[in-house]
Amino acid sequence: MSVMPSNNDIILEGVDLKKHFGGGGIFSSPTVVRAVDGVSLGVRRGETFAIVGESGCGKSTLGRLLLRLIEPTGGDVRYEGQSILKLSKSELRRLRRELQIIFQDPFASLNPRMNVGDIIAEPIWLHGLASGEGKRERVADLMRIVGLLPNHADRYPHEFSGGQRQRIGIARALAGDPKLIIGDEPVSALDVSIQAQIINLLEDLKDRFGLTLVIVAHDLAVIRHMSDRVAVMYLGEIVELSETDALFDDPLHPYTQALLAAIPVPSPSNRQPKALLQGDVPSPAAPPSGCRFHTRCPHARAVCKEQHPALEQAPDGRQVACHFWREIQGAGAGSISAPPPSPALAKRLALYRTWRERQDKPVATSP
Amino acid sequence: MLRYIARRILVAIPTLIIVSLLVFALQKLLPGDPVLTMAGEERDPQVLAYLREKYRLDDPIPVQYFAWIGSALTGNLGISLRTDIPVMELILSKLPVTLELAIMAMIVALAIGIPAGIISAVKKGTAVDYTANVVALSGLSIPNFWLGILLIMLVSVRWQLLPASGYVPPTEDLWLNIKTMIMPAFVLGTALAASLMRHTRSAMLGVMRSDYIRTARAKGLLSRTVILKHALRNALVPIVTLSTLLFGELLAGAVLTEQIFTIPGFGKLVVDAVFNRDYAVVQGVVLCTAVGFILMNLLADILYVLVNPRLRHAA
Amino acid sequence: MTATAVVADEAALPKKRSRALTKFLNNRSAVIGGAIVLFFVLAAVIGPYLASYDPIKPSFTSIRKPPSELFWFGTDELGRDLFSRMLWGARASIMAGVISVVIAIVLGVPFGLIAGYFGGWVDATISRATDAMLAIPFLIFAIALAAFLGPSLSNAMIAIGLSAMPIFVRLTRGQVLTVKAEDYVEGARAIGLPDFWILVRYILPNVLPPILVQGTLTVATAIIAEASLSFLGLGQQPPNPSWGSMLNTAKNFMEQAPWMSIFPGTAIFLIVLGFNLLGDGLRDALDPREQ
Amino acid sequence: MKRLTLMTVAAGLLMSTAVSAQTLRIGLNEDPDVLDPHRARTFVGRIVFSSLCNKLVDITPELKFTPELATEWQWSDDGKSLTFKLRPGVKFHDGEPLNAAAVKANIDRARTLPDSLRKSELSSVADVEVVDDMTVKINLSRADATLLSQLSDRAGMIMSPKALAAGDFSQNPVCSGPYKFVERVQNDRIVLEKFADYWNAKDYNFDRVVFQPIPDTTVRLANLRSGNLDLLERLAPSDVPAVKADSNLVFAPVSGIGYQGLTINTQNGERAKSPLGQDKRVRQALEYAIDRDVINEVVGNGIYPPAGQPFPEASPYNNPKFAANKRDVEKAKQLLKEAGVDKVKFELTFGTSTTAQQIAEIIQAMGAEAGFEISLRPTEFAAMQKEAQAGNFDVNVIGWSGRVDPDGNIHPFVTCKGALNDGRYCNAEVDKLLNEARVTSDEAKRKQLYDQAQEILQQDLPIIYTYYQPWPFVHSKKVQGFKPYPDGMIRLKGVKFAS
Amino acid sequence: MGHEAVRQQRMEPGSPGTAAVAADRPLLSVRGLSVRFDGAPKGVNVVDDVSFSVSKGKTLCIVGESGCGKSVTSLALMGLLPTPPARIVAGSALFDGRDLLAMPENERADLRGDRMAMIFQEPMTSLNPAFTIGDQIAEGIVRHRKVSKAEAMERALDMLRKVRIPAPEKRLRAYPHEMSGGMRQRVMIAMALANDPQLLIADEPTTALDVTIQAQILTLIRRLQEETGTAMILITHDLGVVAEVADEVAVMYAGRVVESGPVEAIFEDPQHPYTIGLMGSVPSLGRRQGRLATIRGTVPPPELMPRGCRFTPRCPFADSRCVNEPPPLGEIVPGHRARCWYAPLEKYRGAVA
Repeated sequence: MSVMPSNNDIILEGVDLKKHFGGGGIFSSPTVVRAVDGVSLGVRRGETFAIVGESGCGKSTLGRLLLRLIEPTGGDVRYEGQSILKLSKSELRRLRRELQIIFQDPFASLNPRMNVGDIIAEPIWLHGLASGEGKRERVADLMRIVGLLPNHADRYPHEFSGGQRQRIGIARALAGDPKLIIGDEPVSALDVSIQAQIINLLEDLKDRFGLTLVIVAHDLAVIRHMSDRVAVMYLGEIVELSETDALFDDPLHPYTQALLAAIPVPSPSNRQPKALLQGDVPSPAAPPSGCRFHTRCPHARAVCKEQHPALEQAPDGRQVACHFWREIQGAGAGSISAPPPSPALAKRLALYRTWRERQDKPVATSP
Repeated sequence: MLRYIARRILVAIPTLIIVSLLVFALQKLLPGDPVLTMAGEERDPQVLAYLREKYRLDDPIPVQYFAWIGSALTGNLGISLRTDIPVMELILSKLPVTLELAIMAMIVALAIGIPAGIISAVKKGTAVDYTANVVALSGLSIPNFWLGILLIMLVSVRWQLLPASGYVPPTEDLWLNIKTMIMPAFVLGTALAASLMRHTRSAMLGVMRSDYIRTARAKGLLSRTVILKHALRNALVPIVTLSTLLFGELLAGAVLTEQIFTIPGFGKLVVDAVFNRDYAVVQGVVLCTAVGFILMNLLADILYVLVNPRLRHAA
Repeated sequence: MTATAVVADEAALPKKRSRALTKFLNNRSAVIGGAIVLFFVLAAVIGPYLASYDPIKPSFTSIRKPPSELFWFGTDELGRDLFSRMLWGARASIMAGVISVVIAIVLGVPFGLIAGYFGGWVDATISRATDAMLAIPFLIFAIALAAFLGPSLSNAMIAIGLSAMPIFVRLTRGQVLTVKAEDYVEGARAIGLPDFWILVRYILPNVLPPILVQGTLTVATAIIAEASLSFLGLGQQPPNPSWGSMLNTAKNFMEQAPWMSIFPGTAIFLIVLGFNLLGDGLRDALDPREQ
Repeated sequence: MKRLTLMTVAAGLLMSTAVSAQTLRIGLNEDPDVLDPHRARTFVGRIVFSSLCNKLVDITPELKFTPELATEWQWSDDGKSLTFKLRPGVKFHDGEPLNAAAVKANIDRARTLPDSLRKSELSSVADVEVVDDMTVKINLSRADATLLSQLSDRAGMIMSPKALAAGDFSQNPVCSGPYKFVERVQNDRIVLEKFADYWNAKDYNFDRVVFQPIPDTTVRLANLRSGNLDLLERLAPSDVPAVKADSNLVFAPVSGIGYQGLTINTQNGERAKSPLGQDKRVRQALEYAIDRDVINEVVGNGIYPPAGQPFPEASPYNNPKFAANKRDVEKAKQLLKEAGVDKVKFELTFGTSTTAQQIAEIIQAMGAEAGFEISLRPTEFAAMQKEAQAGNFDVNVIGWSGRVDPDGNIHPFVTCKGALNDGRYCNAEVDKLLNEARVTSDEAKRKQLYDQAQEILQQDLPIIYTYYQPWPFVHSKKVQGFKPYPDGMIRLKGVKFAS
Repeated sequence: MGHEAVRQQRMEPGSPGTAAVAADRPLLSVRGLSVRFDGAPKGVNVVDDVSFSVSKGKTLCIVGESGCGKSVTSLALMGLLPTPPARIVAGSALFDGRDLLAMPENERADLRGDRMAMIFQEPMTSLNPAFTIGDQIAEGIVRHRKVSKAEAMERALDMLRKVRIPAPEKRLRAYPHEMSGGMRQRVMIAMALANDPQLLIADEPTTALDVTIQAQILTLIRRLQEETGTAMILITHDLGVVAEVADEVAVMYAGRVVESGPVEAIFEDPQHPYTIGLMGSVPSLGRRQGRLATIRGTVPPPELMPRGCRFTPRCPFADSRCVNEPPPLGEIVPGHRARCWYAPLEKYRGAVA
């Protein structure tokens, strides 16, 4: 993990962002889906910021709003203190160089009709960073950096495996020397073994190029592993925003607590009874009144049905949107105890790591 | 649902306006002078001048257009320049004929296309599949007019089984009516059967791959049940929609078929009118066909929603 | 950026043959269809050099002779060798089919791209106009256009092409809507690529396969349409042969000289069948749903 | 509309009860136009009128005039008035009696109705006088030898004045012919039924006559052979051998009074400024290049007799001297050489029919041997007419259905202001001769005038005649007593089914 | 919020699970199953010599990454593999004493949905959108039981109650699209259990679901299994799920079982390098402990599949023997097997480190 950002140097900021789909005129669907509904957050320079939530909570939409890949219904996005919503076409193009995105599905996110070299070269060409031999060099560099063989540049995406494709996507995102990369579920479509490779790669790249990462994901283990701060979303709203360790050790919001409780623990000897969240996520087209979580919340009271809780500051700089977070805190539910690996497993893992490093060495020294 | 229909109808309005412009432009595109064709062999100049005046052919084109569309909106499509019969009356008397032809052709097409499509999808990659494909494609590949004349030669002249052409209204003699319509319906239907067969096949193949078919098989259902209940029911959704669209195509395809079998329907009316420069009829008929086509589209959209439980509520 | 690898993950990567090609070659009907089309295209290209008779010069001493060693396919109503006319006619018919489809694609695809990509009022305008054109029966549209342009093969091609255009506008638009939603298009926008570039490099190549499939199928329709226009006197012009016009003449002699219609009729049937099989095969080969 | 539906239903009921009644089904080449003799223009329309509407006079197969509604007629000495005695006891289909007033009303209508197509035919008529109830006198502004023949056709058809007053005559025509109108379904059929009060009802044997337009000749013949039709007009010449060989069919052709030919653009606009348009020797060369016998044999199967002049062989005005030339390629080449050209290019425009196309292809091939480079341009009829008028053609293949009076076959085509003179050929001498022939009633004197005119035209060749238009009828064997007329009409008098 | 216990199966000390399993006759016993796809390179089976067994009331988890053959195996057992292109080339599967693979198709169809049932990964697409929930459940009952449609509907309603679907009477008449993914998966479970099957195969039943719903479904499955004593094969890639529900585990890699044994043994004493790598790849839920251990590269494509151990190209411990000689599935301790020449690793590879 990178150096913890010790400052409040905000690189990217969303201010009361809203995105509503549908409900336009007579020609479109009558129902309005409030995918993102009044979200404010600030990403600090150099940190890894995670946005987490279940499907339909609006986390991907939020990610796209932050890049202005879709136009918000309301609110503002500021990059380096400047609103990006008023940028001209050419200014926006410059911005695109600095803010990049990695997509979830490595099979869908690469143009199947372009070869890998062209895919990676495109941002270089677009932003006039290099041309001719220089461009080829740069593409080869990028490919090496993400762990691909430069002589595969003339291959097409379908010839690569999922993990390799995700590397291609990363190389392309890096090609314009970005400052910030948003990863929209960057590893969730990958197999566990590949997922680990990509996580490691992203972390290495972040350190090496001083990137800021915004990770949109639903896998809490991945988030805990990678991120510095986490925003938990439920039905288009942030319900809790906190430093990662604090959040996992002591979740404040009942939804965060339930989320953590539901994660299966990879340790058969620690099977425990679970506090299960009941029911389904309500439709974002018809969100519940008051606190949107009240329909599933074990602590809900009458007021939750009527009053919408604001995101308020908890003492240690955390934010939580719950009327009763103080009472619920430490109510027993929530924090997960991950048991340490068994001695046998720890021993073998250590052995594995050692051999694994030896395995990589000859390659790492090659140009 | 009502809202959905209203929306679809609203969308159809600009289409209709463009259609009316196109229809009007089409007739202006046609070379030749309608008055000359009307004035007969002798072409008396006095008569020519009178007719030009009478049918406002010397007015500026926008004036002609608005005059035409204005009266069309009141249901008056003018009178046939050739026979004096009001176009509306012609259309109303020809429409049932073409509709009958189209419906019978549709029955032929469905009767051939859907079973063939199912069989070939189920037996994908086998000789049965290829045979069904080739047979269905044959219908598409044989020019209509050739097949028509071939049938007349064989069935009517050689074997004297069916009347060669013409039309008898069902009110007059139902059996004879059916006899006269069998061949044209067959000719028209086979061309469509191919389309239907291929779409059925592809819809079935798509559906057969879906997870719920696997679920059905996992329940131990017999393959007959799986195919005819689970797969066909879902494959029918696109097929039903397609059928309504094909129905529009049928109306258009009737042009040649009616020409061959001398069936006094829409198609024959319009082709004769084109060649006789009977503008009022061309405009009226094409406009009606277009309206029919748009209505079919509308129907297709609505049916699609109706047969699809997923959309029934959403719309 | 320096050239040291942070992570190594090189993997041997077998060069894969294009999946589409493999699937195409494994598809029996596609191969048969392709072979038929190839055969006729060859006949059209080299056939005229093989023709032993002048295809347009009448011979009043050999009117409507049945097939024989001298005239393999017999002669027509003006004593012309049908085999020679068939070979020459292949050119006209195949050209009529292919060129009119090319016209339809060249005109239709850009409109579809624009409508699908930009949406809004541009889309509404193009879509409504397309609906309107589709609402007018294909043949009537073609007849009016062909009559306006004057009867000739090239005008028939233009008329057929224009009449078939809306199909491609609609198809392209639909495909664009699908492709536009793909991540890689969003990715392209995320890089800041201009719209035109995205349309040409991202959307177009990915919407093309179904268009090509529809194209081969429409070639078949266009060949029939040319025959139908010939039937109405608006296609290939005498004395030059096309299968459609030959068939049209032959229908007057179905009894006296059946061979006059059998050969062009069969040829049309076969090539249309060929194009249809080819199109189906391509569809299967290019369809991502097919395993 | 409602009325039509009701009628259809009623007719349907009638028809189903009258299956056993004798119905004659006639296949027509196209759908007739307006069923109003004054406004009608098509040839097939005239066929229908032959059974529906009686005329003042009729013609015999030999093209002589014969009484119909008028029992006798008398020219005044100065040739400026014509008096008809009407047949007594004639009734219109609506029961109204035929009288002089009705005749006057009809002729006046034909002359004054704005869209009457008969105006030019009756241009010489000054007024119509009712002499007594059964006598009518037509006064002319000038002598007119063609008038009687005009009155033997649509201009002489007498409609019920009451029906005319009703206003929708074309949809409900009421005349005094042997058959009265029942219904019409456009593009499908026109149904007539026997008029019981017809003055000569006994000679008409069918209860019903149904005219069915079937444009495709193959299909039309197929219908006859399969028994759906009893009689058809205009058999495709290619089917002649098959029909002759069919023992169930009777081939009944007749050489018509019309012709087919090539109109050459001599003075109509820019396109006339070509060797072909400007030099008569080139036109003569073209004429020599054409072998009419080949056209007759190859296309016509022997029913396209070669034509060299506008008057059919049966006509008293036909002059054997102007018979068609035999083909002579050498002479054609010689003529071209004299004209100082060796390759003549032109475009041949023709209607989109198989026959016209075959002829055009033959002419193209034959012309090529003499040095003509002919390109072919099939044009749909409606477009061809307009182009022809506008002078946008080199050579047109044209046909003329023919008129009983010789004037109708020549005057409109070659006089300077002739309505059908598409090539704008203009020769004062020809105009003078033909105008004079119009007013000359003496046959010998008239023939002389036509011969003189032909003498010039044979040299100038604004029109190259190719063949006489035959009227090839075919009927089933059970039809008896059918007699084809050179005017191509179907007269049902005495026609019946074999018992 | 209800507190439901995921069953805690603790092995009695001294009696490893295998011993217990060996005591009963297993309900299903698969031996040497090999499946081949038409067109694959010679000798490369998509499922190769796979053996395992499962007993009444027990849960076997087959774990592995995509393409390891776990789904093909389950489909082969259900008789749902499309042939062509897939062909079973070897092996037997004794189900209650009879070999499934040797049975005629109509008998297998009789078993399917009756004595053995299956749940699939995608609840969104696994239900037929055209029929109501009730229809779809009742249909399977009518197929295998001599009952009327009404009785079957009654049973369907019971099943909906059993899987704890709220307002079951209403849901009976609902269409699948009217329900959420979690509800649909409950319907799938109701459908599968409607005829009281002896064996339930669940192919990634919770992968497509959100984590809170996943927990609900897993709990439900376990509870129903306890009630009915059904044997279950659960196919998953999620080690967390395995740890929570499995009795026995089979780890598959590239078509072969590389390690099998009781769940504790697999998690606490993994033997095969692949299993170890896999565990090292999963981020811990506890405080961060440095970089993840990774398995390098990817599964080789069939044409590059090594002759010997299929994990060779990615294995840090591999040598030339591994490339050429396929290792057997050797028993390390009773009931715990690993397909590796060098297991236990510290014995053969510990020194080098």
